[in-house]
Amino acid sequence: ADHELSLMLDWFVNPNHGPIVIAHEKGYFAEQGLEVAIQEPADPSMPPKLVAAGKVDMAISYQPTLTIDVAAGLPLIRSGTLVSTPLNTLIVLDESGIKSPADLSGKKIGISIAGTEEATVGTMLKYHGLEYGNVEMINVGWSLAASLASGKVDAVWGGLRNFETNQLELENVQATAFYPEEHGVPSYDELIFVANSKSYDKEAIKAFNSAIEKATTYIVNHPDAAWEEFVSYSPDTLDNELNAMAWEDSLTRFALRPAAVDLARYDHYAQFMFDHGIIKTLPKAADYNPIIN
Amino acid sequence: MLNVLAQPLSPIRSRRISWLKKALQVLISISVLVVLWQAAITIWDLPSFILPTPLSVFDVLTERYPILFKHTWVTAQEILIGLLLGVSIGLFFALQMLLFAPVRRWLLPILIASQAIPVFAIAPILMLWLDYGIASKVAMAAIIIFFPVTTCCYDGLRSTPQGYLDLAHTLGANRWRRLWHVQLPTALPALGSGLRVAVVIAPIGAVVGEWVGSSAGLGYLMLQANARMMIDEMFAALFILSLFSVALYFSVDWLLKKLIPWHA
Amino acid sequence: MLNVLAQPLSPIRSRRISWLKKALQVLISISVLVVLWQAAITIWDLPSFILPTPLSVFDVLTERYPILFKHTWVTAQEILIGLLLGVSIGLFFALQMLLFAPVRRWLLPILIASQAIPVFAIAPILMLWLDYGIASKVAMAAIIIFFPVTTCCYDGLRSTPQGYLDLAHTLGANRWRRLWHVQLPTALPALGSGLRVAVVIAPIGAVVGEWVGSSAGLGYLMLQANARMMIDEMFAALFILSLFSVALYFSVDWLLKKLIPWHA
Amino acid sequence: MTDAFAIKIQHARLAYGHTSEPVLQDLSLTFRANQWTCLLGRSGCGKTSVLRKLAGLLEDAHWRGDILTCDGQPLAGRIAYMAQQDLLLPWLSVLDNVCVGYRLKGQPVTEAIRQQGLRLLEQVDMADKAQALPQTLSGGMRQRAALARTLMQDQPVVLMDEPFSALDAVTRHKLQTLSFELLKNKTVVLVTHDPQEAVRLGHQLYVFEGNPASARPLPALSSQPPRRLDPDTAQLQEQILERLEDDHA
Amino acid sequence: MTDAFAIKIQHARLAYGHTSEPVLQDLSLTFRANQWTCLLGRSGCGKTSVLRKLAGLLEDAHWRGDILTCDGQPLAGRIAYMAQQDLLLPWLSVLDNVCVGYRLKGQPVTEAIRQQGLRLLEQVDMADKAQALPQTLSGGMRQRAALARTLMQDQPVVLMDEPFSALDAVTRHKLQTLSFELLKNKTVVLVTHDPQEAVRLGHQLYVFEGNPASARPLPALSSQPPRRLDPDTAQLQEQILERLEDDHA
Ligand SMILES: Nc1ncnc2c1ncn2[C@@H]1O[C@H](COP(=O)(O)OP(=O)(O)OP(=O)(O)O)[C@@H](O)[C@H]1O
Ligand SMILES: Nc1ncnc2c1ncn2[C@@H]1O[C@H](COP(=O)(O)OP(=O)(O)OP(=O)(O)O)[C@@H](O)[C@H]1O
Ligand SMILES: Cc1ncc(C[n+]2csc(CCO)c2C)c(N)n1
Ligand SMILES: [Mg+2]
Ligand SMILES: [Mg+2]
Repeated sequence: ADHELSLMLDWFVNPNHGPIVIAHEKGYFAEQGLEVAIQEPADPSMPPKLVAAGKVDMAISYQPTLTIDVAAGLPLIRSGTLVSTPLNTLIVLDESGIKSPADLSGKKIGISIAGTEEATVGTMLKYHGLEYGNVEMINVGWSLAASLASGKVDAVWGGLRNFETNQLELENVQATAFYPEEHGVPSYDELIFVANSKSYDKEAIKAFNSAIEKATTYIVNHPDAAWEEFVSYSPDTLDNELNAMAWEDSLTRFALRPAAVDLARYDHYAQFMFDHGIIKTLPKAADYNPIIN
Repeated sequence: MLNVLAQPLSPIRSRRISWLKKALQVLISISVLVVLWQAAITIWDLPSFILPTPLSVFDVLTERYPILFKHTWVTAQEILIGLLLGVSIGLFFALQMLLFAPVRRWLLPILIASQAIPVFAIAPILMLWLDYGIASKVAMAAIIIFFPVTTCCYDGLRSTPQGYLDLAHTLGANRWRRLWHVQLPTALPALGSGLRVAVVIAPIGAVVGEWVGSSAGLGYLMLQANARMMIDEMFAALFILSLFSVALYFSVDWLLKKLIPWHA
Repeated sequence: MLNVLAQPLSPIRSRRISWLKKALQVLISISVLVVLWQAAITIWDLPSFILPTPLSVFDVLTERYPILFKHTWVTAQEILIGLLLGVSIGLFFALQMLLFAPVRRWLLPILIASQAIPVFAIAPILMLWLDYGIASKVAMAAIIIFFPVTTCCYDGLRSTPQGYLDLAHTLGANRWRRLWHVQLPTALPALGSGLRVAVVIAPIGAVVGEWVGSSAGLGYLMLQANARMMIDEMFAALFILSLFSVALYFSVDWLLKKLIPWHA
Repeated sequence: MTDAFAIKIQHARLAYGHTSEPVLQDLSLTFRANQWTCLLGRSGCGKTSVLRKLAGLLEDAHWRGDILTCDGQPLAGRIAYMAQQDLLLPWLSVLDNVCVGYRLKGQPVTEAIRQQGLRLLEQVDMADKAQALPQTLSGGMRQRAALARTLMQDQPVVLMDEPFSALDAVTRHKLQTLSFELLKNKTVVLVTHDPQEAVRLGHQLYVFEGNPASARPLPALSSQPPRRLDPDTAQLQEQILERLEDDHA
Repeated sequence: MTDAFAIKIQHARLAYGHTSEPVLQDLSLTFRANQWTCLLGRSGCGKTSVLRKLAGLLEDAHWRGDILTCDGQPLAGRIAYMAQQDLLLPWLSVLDNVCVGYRLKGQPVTEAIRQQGLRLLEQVDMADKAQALPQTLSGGMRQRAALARTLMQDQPVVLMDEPFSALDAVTRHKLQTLSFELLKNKTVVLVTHDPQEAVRLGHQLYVFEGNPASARPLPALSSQPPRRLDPDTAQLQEQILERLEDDHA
């Protein structure tokens, strides 16, 4: 291989990582002269930091997180897109009688702190005439689905619409998901690839994006065969009902052009966060979305 | 004049000086730490998102102290109640094991097994049982604390010199009064060890509790700061936590010295 | 015949019986625990993502034992090396503090402060220095372990009866030989307390280390399982961890009894 | 004051450990009511062991043989025992150590009891050390404090193991007199190495002999203790020394 | 064998604590080379304190006054001290306790040393307990083990604090003779409450008197110790008792 690349995921391997796993399994990386080592994080806030510190070459992050990181001065760039729509969603428990975000007044919302809650949830509430102060935000760590299923909170923010919703369904919990982009929050890319702005390797990234694009195309064309190949990556942990359901829901979410970027969308979302005081400086999208092709 | 100066210092005065000396020592050791910290940053060229400079942390401490104080207050309550509970449970188990041989045989393996379960692992489940209020954090702190207290106290209670036990026997003490008047006093130094360990790790319990479920407190603040890449704020919270441990340790140390004057 | 039976048992035979009895006790206390566990599920109608049934955990243990075994092996190594390192560091600090008053004054506050820092906070720093291998996990375990050892051992070393110290003095011992021949033996019981606490929490250290970053081990398995809401698998891992602690505790206990025969 | 009473040990045997040689064999002793019985013997012959047995403290040793009391009741709870070590509790002042028996029995330490304790401390010449901690006392002072604690106990049977061994001759003489006064109506067992002390205080005397040891009584003197030095007592002292010498030979 | 030498204490004063009354005042003592000096006195008068001062163990107390040695060198490292408590280490066998001085000085415990230790244990009649742990010994046995440990040390100055107090008369006599033999060429300071022992062994005798106490020498006898009971020694014993009585009055 011409290049060795280490890639750290945002979470344990799940259908969101379909294109990466397929590119790995079907040898698309190898075709591009890449040898990619896939690592899973234990603490989801670590991957971008490790990239910034030069310990890994690439990581999966989220657009809002990247904006925060860049605003804080971390030497990061977006190198590609994995999922180009929002996935994050506000899930409510049907039995708590919530029909719309407007009913959330006085309720408890479980979050797994990502730093953007005040802007996103606050905007959704405002959209329905409520204030951020009307709800109680509770950090529930990584037990998003469990805290909702056990009724300790009335809603959760931070679960993904293609994953945690299915998890709840499998636990026989009746829940409804409200999508932020339908309630006043600007749209954004949920999952992106990031690299170190000082040391990134243009050629490697180009090759990486090509392999991902080819894998995504294959998945969209042959979802069932792709599923089999996805599962074969680690049958022990991947072959279960939850992943099967999540796979279906992820098919329409993968970015068909991983290298493509809409700078205006990044600037718009950054402005949105700046307006809500989430970031103190306003980075320009062009600065952390270098032209690689 | 010379004569007066040559006189030994009055106890009160020399006590004040020794306090000053202690305070100075703490101050110097903090300074050394700060210098080492800055040195680490300089030598290994650590970026600020991994380890912020002491100065930036100091800035946060001075500028954002109202917020820090609010969260500190929450965590302080959790720590103190957790300590009370954990130490009580620890003492209770130790006494149980001392007094009732069957309890020891059945309880001890369970207690030990329970300790090996990382609180982090059961923390999320604990939250689901106890709600996200103060109770779950207090429980976390108590769980972390009680085992060192139990072990040290039980070991201390077991090691009463035989002569004293004989004395209690011939003086007609029943097991309760023997415990209270003979075994507990001799166990105090060992119990002291347990307490010292307990107070130092109590803050971790509370913070870990906050990490898996909370809406306020230093742990919550740290998560929030971490998510927003305000690492200096996170370290400011860490600094306050450390202060807690140090302060608790020296308070307990001082208290124990008062309580065990017959012991070196 | 009657006569023979009435004779006291030979020491070897009675020892074997006491072993059997111990094993039976452990078995019974496990059974009681399992029954209570199932009862809790039945009574409060707990869903499986809050508390899995003992049976489902048992199923995981029997069905997935190859995987469990693989991860157990990784964690076992980390625990043992971490234990060695942590106990050594703990002893080292305790001796330093005993022998050199200045070290005590400067080091103690730092050690205490270090304990209050949740490992999660320094995890990134450790990862940067030590990489993803076993080193960072061993380091985490050692960090968690050393403090109880230091505290208990130091407290034990401080409490040598004055008479023995006087004896060492008049017999012309220098501080090293006084330490080795007088202070260490008297500190053994307290050191024992520290060790008992240490071995019980060592598995936590290793697991926490794995949470900081790893690709194998029981901690890794637990994180995975937790994130996938496979709580039964998580409990299976927890069960193995608990076994570790119990086994380590009783081994150390047995060893200490051999080493300290003059102590109750 | 409680009634005094007598104790008899008959053909007893004592061994520490299953396999080891017995320490005492065929030991018979009679402790009479209202009398002082003195036990003498070679160092290590088993005197302390006998006292510990009577005090109910010999749990791990192997004892065979009867201990009879005149009223047939067990001894437990009716014994005051002053051990060979002083066993002062380091966290209590001297006065509190003297009164500790009440605390341990769960009785409140009233002002009257404290006064009695103080009086006893005065009598053993330790009034000025009532508030001191035991660690600041000299060896003899510790022994006197332990003596005061024993005298406070007011039990019908009093066992004392070398209670005056660390005292100077004059203090020893004074405290012998004091103890004899205060323990007039008790069954007292005194272990001592001082033939003069034994002869002065003992209604009856036993010397332990042999290995394993057994006890042999000495002929009783016609005079009543406390005795003065006279030809009779001097001769008895000689006799004790002879017996000891014979045993050593 | 190391050279014997003399020590002088001149006009010393000792107080425990700043504010408290002194224990010793205007204390002058002379310890001659190759001789036994016996210290007697009321319990609590400060005898142990003097020995501890000589042994370098009085750190927290307030001592004023000179301690002169004939060669002008400090005493540290040239002293063997047998304390009032036996201080046997509970984790060592009796023999190891006897030889512990070598370990503590960092010298290997060779077979020759062990043999010497065993011989000493035999001489104190403890050969059969060489491998026993101290906890299984009687009070007198512990004292004999501590004596053996002190005799093993072979230092020019030997301080002994009531070394025979827990022994029966015959054993005591034997061990007095033994110690006197073995410590012939040393400067020995013996604290004792037994006037007979003092008269038997002491080249010179001091009685502590008064409060705060000071030491007053007794007239030396013309005979050389170890002495037998004769009219002279009997009279000296009487004199000691008189002095003690005067002090108590
Ligand atoms: N550590 C201490 N702190 C305070 N006072 C002390 C301390 N040690 C001894 N003393 C006091 O000093 C005095 C002399 O004590 P010392 O032990 O020297 O007496 P002694 O002559 O050896 O008596 P004894 O014959 O009873 O052993 C006593 O009054 C005692 O209370
Ligand atoms: N706990 C024990 N374990 C084993 N042997 C013991 C124990 N206690 C005492 N012995 C042995 O029993 C014997 C008698 O001891 P004891 O203390 O009764 O003697 P004693 O007559 O009081 O002697 P002394 O006059 O020296 O105090 C000794 O040989 C001793 O070694
Ligand atoms: C399957 C799956 N579930 C949850 C998360 C966690 N997560 C979802 S959004 C967000 C923060 C950014 O908005 C985080 C941490 C994930 N990555 N993958
Ligand atoms: Mg005895
Ligand atoms: Mg003394």
